[in-house]
Amino acid sequence: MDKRINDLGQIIEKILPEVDGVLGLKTGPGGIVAPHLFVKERPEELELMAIWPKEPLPSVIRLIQQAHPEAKLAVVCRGCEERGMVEMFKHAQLNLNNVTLIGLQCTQEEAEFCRCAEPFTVHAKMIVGQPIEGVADPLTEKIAAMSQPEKLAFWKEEFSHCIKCYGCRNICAQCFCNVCALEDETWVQTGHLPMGNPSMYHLVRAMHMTAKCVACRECEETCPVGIPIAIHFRLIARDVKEMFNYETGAVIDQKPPQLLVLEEGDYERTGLPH
Amino acid sequence: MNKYLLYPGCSMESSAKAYMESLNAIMEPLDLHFEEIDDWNCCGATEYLGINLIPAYSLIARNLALAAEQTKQINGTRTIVAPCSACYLNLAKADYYMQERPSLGVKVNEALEAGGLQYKPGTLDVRHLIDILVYDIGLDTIRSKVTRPLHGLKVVPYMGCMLPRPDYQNRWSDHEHPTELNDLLRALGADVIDYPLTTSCCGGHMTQIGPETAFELIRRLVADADERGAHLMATVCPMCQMNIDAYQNETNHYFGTHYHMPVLFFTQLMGLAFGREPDELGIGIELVSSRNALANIGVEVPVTQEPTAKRKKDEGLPMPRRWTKHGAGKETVK
Amino acid sequence: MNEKKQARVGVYVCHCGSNIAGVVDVVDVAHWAANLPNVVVSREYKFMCSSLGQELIQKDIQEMGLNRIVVASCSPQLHEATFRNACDRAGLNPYLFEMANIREQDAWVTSDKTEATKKAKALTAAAVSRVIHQEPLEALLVPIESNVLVVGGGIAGIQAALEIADSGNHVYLVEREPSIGGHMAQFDKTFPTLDCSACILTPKMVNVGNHKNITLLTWSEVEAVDGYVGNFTVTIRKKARYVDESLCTGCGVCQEKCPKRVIDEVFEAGLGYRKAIYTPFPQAVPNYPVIDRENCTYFLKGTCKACEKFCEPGAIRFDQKDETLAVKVGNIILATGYDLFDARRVSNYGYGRLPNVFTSLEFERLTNAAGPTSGNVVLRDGKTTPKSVGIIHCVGSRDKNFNNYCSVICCMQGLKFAHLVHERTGATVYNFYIDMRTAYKAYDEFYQRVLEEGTLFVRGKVAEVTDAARYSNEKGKLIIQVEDTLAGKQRRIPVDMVILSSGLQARADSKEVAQKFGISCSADEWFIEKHPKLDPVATMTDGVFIAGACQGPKDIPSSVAQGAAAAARVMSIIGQKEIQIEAATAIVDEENCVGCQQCMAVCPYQAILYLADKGKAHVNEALCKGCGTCAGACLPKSISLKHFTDLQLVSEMVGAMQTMKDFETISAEVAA
Amino acid sequence: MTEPKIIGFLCNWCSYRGADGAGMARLKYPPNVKIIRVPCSGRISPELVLRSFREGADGVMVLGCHIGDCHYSTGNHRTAKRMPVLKKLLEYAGIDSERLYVNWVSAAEGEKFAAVIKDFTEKIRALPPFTETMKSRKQKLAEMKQTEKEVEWTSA
Repeated sequence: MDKRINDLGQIIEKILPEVDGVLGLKTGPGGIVAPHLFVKERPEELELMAIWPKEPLPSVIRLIQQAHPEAKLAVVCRGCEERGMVEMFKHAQLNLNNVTLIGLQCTQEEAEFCRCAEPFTVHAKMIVGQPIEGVADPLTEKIAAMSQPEKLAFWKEEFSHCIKCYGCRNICAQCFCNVCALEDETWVQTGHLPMGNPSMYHLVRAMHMTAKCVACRECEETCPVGIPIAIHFRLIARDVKEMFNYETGAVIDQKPPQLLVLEEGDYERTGLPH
Repeated sequence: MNKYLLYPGCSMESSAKAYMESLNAIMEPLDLHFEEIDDWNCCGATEYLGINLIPAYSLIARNLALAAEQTKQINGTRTIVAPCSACYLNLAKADYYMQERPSLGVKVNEALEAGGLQYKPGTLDVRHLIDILVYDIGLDTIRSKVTRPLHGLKVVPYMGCMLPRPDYQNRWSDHEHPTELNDLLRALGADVIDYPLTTSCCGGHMTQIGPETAFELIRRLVADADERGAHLMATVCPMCQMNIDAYQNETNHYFGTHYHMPVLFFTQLMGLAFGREPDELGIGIELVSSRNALANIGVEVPVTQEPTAKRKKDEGLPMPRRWTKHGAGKETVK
Repeated sequence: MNEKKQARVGVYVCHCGSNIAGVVDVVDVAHWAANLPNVVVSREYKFMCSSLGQELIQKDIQEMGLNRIVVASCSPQLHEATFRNACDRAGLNPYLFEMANIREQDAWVTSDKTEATKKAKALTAAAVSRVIHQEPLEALLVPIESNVLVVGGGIAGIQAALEIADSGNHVYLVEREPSIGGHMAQFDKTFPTLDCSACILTPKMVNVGNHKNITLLTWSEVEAVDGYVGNFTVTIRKKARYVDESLCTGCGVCQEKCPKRVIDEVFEAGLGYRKAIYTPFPQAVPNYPVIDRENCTYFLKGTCKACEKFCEPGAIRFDQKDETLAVKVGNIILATGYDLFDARRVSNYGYGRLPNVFTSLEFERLTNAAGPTSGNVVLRDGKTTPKSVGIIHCVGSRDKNFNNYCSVICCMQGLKFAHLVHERTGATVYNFYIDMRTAYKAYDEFYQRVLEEGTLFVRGKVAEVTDAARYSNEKGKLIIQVEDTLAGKQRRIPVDMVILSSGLQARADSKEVAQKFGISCSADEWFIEKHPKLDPVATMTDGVFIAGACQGPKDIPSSVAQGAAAAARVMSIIGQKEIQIEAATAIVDEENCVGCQQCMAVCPYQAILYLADKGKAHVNEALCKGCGTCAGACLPKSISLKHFTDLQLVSEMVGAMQTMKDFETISAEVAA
Repeated sequence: MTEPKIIGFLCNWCSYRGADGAGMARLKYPPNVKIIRVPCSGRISPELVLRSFREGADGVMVLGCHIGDCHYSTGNHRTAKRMPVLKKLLEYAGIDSERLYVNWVSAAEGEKFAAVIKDFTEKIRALPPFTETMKSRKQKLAEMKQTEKEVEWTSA
């Protein structure tokens, strides 16, 4: 049994009386693991507590908070989920003051699964498991190294499979808009499959992910045809870091860069003409 | 430790021997170290560029190539110093035009290839000796080294026309009335005379081609210096020194005048100010003798310094502040 | 999408005489546009902006029930307002109108006729498919603050302040120096009439001084400006004078008794002296002195206090502090004037090195009876009267090393100096000019008169002024080396004195001042007017006007005219009591908004506030200036900018692209 | 060879007036650019640029005021933050990022405007057309219906 489960179990047991509920994962009937709010009235449910596979807990906690803004909650969150919640806090979608973070560190195997560079939490005070070094992301490096025609062909192949199920948008914790621009004919052609290349859907979504994507890879996992769309998000995240030294979810009070005026040295790094 | 590449040039070993000796004399106190470029060749002075561009620039660029190679091995400084204005200008021109006109650069490098040499324009920073002394060593250091201030010696600063124009790297304080030499001589304690012809031409090689023109140009320089009560002229260029010194007699003869205006190198005056003896500085070998001029500060008998007549208060209108490019003073400069 | 169906568009293609019709086949464009979707009528006409052209539109709106108008003609900068008013008069909301710029951005810039016509069609189609999606907008009316701020107390600022104050409106006149008067107060005579400058200026200054509608704030500067036309809030910093203005009688005893003499670099142009406590000149308005902290012995060493001892009303306040006051004004007039070109930069003219080379302002102080030499024209030694004077024109102007432009006043100024030298000293006078520019009323007559007085004119650019004499007659003189282009030879003219008629330059801080007032500067850093010919005193920022030399070199009559013009523009705005402000402001679709506050972070005017209870953003239309940065940042597109919505911009783009693509297919079929 | 189709988004206060300035000075430049006036370059969202590419534009220009000159003080700062990220994204998607041109032109810079248009048009003319076929959208749709062929709006 994974040592982290009983460490986590102990922490939740200790914290349960102090909060209205702890959001984590539970193996439900038929062995399906799903998000679950453990409450002090039903401690016995803790036996069924699970930690894998990963679920988009930040979206769930946002819904709970919207229903019960005053509720005192705790949430089990991995590095990416923690960063996701920080970004949602910056966009007034989540009130972190009412949420206690329980930092679950990923294992090497989990990190490799998500090709994650930062499989550890930074802000959470309570830590479960040992933080490990990030792993490389070979696929993104491969794409970045490709020549322009190769990239065009690669994405043409990938996007041609897309059935526009909006799964990648629905799963994403950062896509909290009530009405989505991707469903608007002005931007994305309706009734057109395959998507064509470059596809408005994916490029507009990539621009929306500027200074938002925390590389939780939920979109890639959930995509029925396995399009590695997060590659775009990670590549521009790297440029945003280089140009405006901003890392998603890293610093709580640092505002997303594209909303701010140019700071010292920013303009030179953008490569725009003088 | 101020380390530079040195391109001495032909005159430093012959007609301007005094310049070389006085330079050696002042190197030690100013902690100046020169790495002479081995196997350097003549820079073609003012004549060759006028006759045939490509071979002239190749001749000059050979020195740059040698220097670049030499400093690369010892990964030393990239600044090459030329004490003579003509050499400085030719080196600076070669470096500038090889970049400005790539076709020239290509042809010159083809020529250098024959000798197994190569020069990429911009690798070296070409500068004149006075530029190094005023801006790298600095006037304060020079002032601190003065043991025998030259008070009472009225000196006319004569920069010559090749230094400030054309000013590719925008180094000098002004292109018509630069003050670098004035400031340096003032730092030595000399009474520097405000000389309007400081960058007027001395005739250069006109003494060979059109003597009458050269004599008139020299007459103007010497007459104005004499009229302003100068004891002697200080210059930074061997060609200017030679023209005024060697041809002053013929000029007097041609115009029936009797000027006796000695002209020395500014490094000789620096040597004196640093307390060195005249013979170590090549003083005395000049044709128009500077003996009675230096009597004013006589090596043995330092002349007591009578106060210069300062303008009495309330008399006349105040002079506006001088134009200084580097320290632009209070007024803003557009 | 139903509004698209009801759209009945009228297209009007303008010939603009031959400006457009000379290159674009306007008739073909009109016919082609007729069968664009929703186009009901498509005409072409010689001059759409003429009253007949406008009536054409009005008649069609009334008779054919048009509810959208497109005019393909010149730039909207020129006639958007004209055609909007025409639609308004015909009862059609002015925002249901769109222009296609087929003159400045097509006919005038394309030589190939067929390409120009194709581009005109594409631009017209773009305008048509945009106008269909435009909605009627009502401009927000905002009350006008009647107070006016005038910055700069020179002649232009004085004229503007007086005209506005006389019309019964209150003016705050802010001047950086201790007294108003500007450069004109330094002059002795003015051309061409040779009126004494002080005599014609001081009466106006006195009027300003005791005008009930003018609050005079000298020795003060504007720190910040917020708000918009009709509702500016201006923060003004009133520097400490160290003199209590309520007690001071202006008797001047303090100036007499003050022991510290300082060279007056500003008013006396460095030629004369003033005390540490001073008023710039006797007729100063207001006549309260100012203590110059840098030179006052009390502030330097804590001793002296002579002025305090002798000040009978006890008005000296050493502990006085700077004050800042915030005022509400509806309009602003900038009349900040010019700086003189620094003649030192032309090192070969020797100013600053050769004693007897004077600048124009120095000479003005020499000839001025109240100047340091009580009007005697003398050399730098303060005694000798010059027997020969050389006046050099265009110093620093019309020169690619310094300022390319002509500074307008230096020729007349040079002629005035020539006359004054003749009158005062009888010396021989040389004027060195490139072109004699005496263009305005009675200017050339003055030139003739100076000619007849025996002034020697040499046409040529002076190469050098030197004191290195070559010949005996040049000893002790300033030799002017010049190429006399009429005589066709080099000349060396020895003179005793040289006067440099220097050019004008933008104020050293004009860029910062422009930034503060939200206007922009040209490459030479003069303030940019709304339109060089048609709107010289307005700027692109509504409510901010410019007058006088700050907009470019000009003489006193033009500065006064511009001062009055700016005042008239301001009074016409005040007269409207209310002003329509930008109707195309941002608006939030509260149903879609998710309250992520991205729009609030990008808004340069903090015009968007967060409704905490609903968790939605809301636009304060009075503050919104319609830049649309929020619409560009909102991901779900819930905030949009009226009249520049995504749908409108995309339709405009599609209209143009579709036309270009159709032309391609036609030419492809023709080729096949 | 088809003429490149270019869409230019110009800000009303600086670049649009610069364009008018070029017109008043009668400076000639290629007619390929169709100019759309927006109040500020800050109004231009990445979606507008991408939508222009989707419509078949071979090049898109975004011209605003020089940094510090913006009529709305900092509108163009956001442009200088968004557009470089979009350029990078285009590169990753295999599109030549030269197709998106961002620059600053003041109201006084008529010559610069004409020069900028000439250079950009030449640069785009050198690139292959952005949409693979010259057929208009209607024809492509009709074709697609018959042969269910992929609709593509770009090619290598």
